[in-house]
Amino acid sequence: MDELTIRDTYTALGLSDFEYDRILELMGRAPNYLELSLFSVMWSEHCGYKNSRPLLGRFPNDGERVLQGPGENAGVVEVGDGWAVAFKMESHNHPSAVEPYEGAATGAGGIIRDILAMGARPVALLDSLRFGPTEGDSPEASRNRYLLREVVRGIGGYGNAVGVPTVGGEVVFDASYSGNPLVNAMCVGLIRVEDVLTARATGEGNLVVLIGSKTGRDGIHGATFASDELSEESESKRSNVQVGDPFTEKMVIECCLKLLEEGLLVSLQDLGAAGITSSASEMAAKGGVGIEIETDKVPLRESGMEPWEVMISESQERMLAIIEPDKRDEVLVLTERYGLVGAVVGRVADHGELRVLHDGETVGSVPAEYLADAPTYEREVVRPEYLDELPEVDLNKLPEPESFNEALLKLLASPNIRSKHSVYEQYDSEVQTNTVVRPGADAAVMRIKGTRHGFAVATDGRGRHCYLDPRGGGTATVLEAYRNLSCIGAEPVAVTDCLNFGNPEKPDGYFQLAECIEGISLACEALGTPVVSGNVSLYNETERGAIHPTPIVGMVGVLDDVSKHATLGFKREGDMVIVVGD
Amino acid sequence: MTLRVGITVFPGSNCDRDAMHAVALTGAEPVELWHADADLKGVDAVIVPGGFSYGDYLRPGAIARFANVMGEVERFAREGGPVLGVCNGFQVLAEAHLLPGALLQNTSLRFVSRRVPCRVERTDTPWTAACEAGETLTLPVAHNEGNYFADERTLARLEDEGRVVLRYLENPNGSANDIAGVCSEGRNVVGIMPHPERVSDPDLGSEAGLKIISSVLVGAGV
Amino acid sequence: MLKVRVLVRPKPGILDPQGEAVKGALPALGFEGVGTVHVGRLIELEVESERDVDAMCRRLLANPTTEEYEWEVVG
Amino acid sequence: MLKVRVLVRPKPGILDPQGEAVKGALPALGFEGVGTVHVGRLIELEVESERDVDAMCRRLLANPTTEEYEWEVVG
Ligand SMILES: Nc1ncnc2c1ncn2[C@@H]1O[C@H](COP(=O)(O)OP(=O)(O)O)[C@@H](O)[C@H]1O
Repeated sequence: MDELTIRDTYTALGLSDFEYDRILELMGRAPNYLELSLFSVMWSEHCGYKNSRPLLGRFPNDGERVLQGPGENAGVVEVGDGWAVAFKMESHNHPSAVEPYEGAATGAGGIIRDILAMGARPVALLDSLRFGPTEGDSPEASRNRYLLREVVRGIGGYGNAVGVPTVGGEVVFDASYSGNPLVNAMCVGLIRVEDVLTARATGEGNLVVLIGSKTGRDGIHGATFASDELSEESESKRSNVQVGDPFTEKMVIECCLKLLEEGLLVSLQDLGAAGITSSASEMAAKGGVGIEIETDKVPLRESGMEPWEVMISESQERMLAIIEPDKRDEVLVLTERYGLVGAVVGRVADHGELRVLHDGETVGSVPAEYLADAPTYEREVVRPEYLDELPEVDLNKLPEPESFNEALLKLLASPNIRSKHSVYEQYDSEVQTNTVVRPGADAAVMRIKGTRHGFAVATDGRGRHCYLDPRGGGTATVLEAYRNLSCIGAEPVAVTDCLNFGNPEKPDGYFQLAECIEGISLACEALGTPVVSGNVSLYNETERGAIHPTPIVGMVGVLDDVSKHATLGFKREGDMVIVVGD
Repeated sequence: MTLRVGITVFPGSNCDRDAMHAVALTGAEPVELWHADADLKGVDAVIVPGGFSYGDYLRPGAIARFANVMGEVERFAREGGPVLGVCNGFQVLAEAHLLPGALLQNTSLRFVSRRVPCRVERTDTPWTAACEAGETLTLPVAHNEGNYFADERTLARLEDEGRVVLRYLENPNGSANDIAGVCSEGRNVVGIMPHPERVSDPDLGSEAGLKIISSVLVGAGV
Repeated sequence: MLKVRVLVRPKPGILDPQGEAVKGALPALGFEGVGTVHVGRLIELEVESERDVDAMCRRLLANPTTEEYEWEVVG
Repeated sequence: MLKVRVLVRPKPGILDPQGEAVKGALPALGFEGVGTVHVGRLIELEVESERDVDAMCRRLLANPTTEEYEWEVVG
């Protein structure tokens, strides 16, 4: 390749000149196309957290109950009686903007697999949603209605079928999300304290087994796509969107839990963005070992796939397991029993590289730690001008409504306040029979069968507040979640978050990100609720500008006696009504 | 003697564990019946639980009815054994022609998950014997295809023969005659859309469904 | 291998809420003058002989209580 | 009125879990030797002219992201 074509190639893959030079320096040679593809997906914002990693270090992560903080597939906190919950939130904003049903469905599927990768049984889903205004006849409103309808159908279509109850969430409408909806899904899983897994490959000679679906050309370069701004052009990248299959996911869950119960796995990792590449390189980097993948051993759905396509395919409903060689037959019998693909596709090696082989020949090899260590960008935090230009509002100068009753009814009917039952009635909130408090309350309450213990969970976000006052809004988001849990009678213990922001390369976006993180951190420190997992979704911008900075907080609380919880609603005539606080 | 209640497990069943939990609460012994095994393990009754067997692909229940275990369930049913289909289980039994009619998509075209008051119309089935005739049970529904359909003649016959076992007081899905559950001619096979196993545990605030799950113990004289 | 196309549709007289929904949605998109609309299923499969196709339709692909079907070899 | 038949099917290469499930079920029914199976949608509608049919397919009847369609006038 001459220099110009090389530049075109890496640019098309989403790598900058600086990043390409860094690759040359690290490798000490020019990478081939496959190797370049590996870098491009692993160094995307989505996988590499290039813009946010330095800022995320600010979050407090430690606490008495924390068994696993950030850095694994999900955070884990202890509940009591030897039980723990694993939880995490993740965004699927871009895929949902383009193909709302499948985007939302695969979002739910992806976060469920993150929880499964910890060894936990997924027991609850929540969905935090943002859309543009849906009222009126404009094409925009009708598009927003379509997005709302299909996203909700997608979450339900996946969650209901896979048998994980959707027990809470939010729906908020604001013009800043028009054309860029937010779809954040959170999953909570239940696990015995001693069974918590890490995604760490160990043991030279151990086998790498792919479990789940066949691999197709789904979402090739999806991770790069997720880190792009939405534009006309992204419409043409539509073939990137994956289709979910909750039926197979259900079998993947049952199969993996059975494999763990039988003690057949060394390690487990889900295949999310960047497919085998990210799972294998992360497992290798964490374990300080190498992994060899034989792409011709990967069962394919489509013929003629190139090794690089196999490596970065984002086909859903797949997990990667590390097993000891003598467990091979037992593992494959079980995958077969659950009707799944089970294929030995590689092995753990001592060379520290992610090495790709095809028909016995090495077609690419990169030290796993390089892939796992994307360059990060720290920028100057500059206070944006818009904050000084915000109009001052004096609440005392607002006119009093003529009729308070009418004003109240109007408020209650407004999209952001009115009941969301039309949404959550499309979700099975009770399957698994652990749901003690269903949607419609401040938080969901779940029991842990066989114990008196339970946990409560809620999600909250305050985009407009964060726009007007990023730090204060970040703090208030945590406080709101904390109040929701307190009201229901739970002791809040830890937080997961999903940071939905605009372009961090623009000063406004970076400032908002940094300040919201500061605000969240201050609140979490004060309340003793560490951040144990999270996800970042940047570049949420359309031609019309950025969304409101919208960090979503998912908070988990514990109840020592789950029967002692409060529910909404006045219970008896004559009871007293008391206001607590300021 | 402990009554043994078999619960079928198809790929995609997702209320199987819930049904087992509820059965255990009645004092009976739950027994897992794996779809691929043509073996009922000598159980005294069978529950075909809810979920999305085979992903509900093609039509809910259409593929599950051909699972190996279903041949045995059909034989057991023909011999008069008590069989209860819940939600997807009802769909499976209808597809297998163990129950008349079919379950079409909800008229709202949406999945519906809510609590619905239902009237127990008949107590002369093994799955309603512990209920009182005419009593109202508030039961959860959670389905996309629960809209009961049968042709006019079949409907008239079901009503005449007292085979509508459970009726919605607030129809959530467009079902003909507000039908929430029916039974076979022999009355031993019952299919219902609501989920009794979800309201069978005092820890979850209601035991309305335990009456249905435990009815089979009454019939067996346990 | 033969390519077979199976069309499955709701029996006449059976409620077809999907068809109704499509019919209801068309005017809003500016498509007027649409009569009845029915939504069914299309199944395309490769078989070695056409011998079994009718039995597959009767037993699996269509529900005789609510649906009717037709099939043809298309390639 | 013209009768139009629209066939909508998953795009080649797109995961078709329904087709896979049906394919997997057929041997258990004693039908061996079945190749690929794909499940899609059949839409039959009456229109005044064929002018708008293609636009209807693109905008409502098929999802261009995941599906392809064809249509013909059948009566
Ligand atoms: N997208 C959703 N999915 C599931 N439940 C939801 C969703 N949106 C709202 N809910 C539920 O509706 C109830 C009210 O939500 P919300 O109005 O956001 O509550 P609050 O303002 O009290 O925090 C909560 O129980 C919440 O979990």
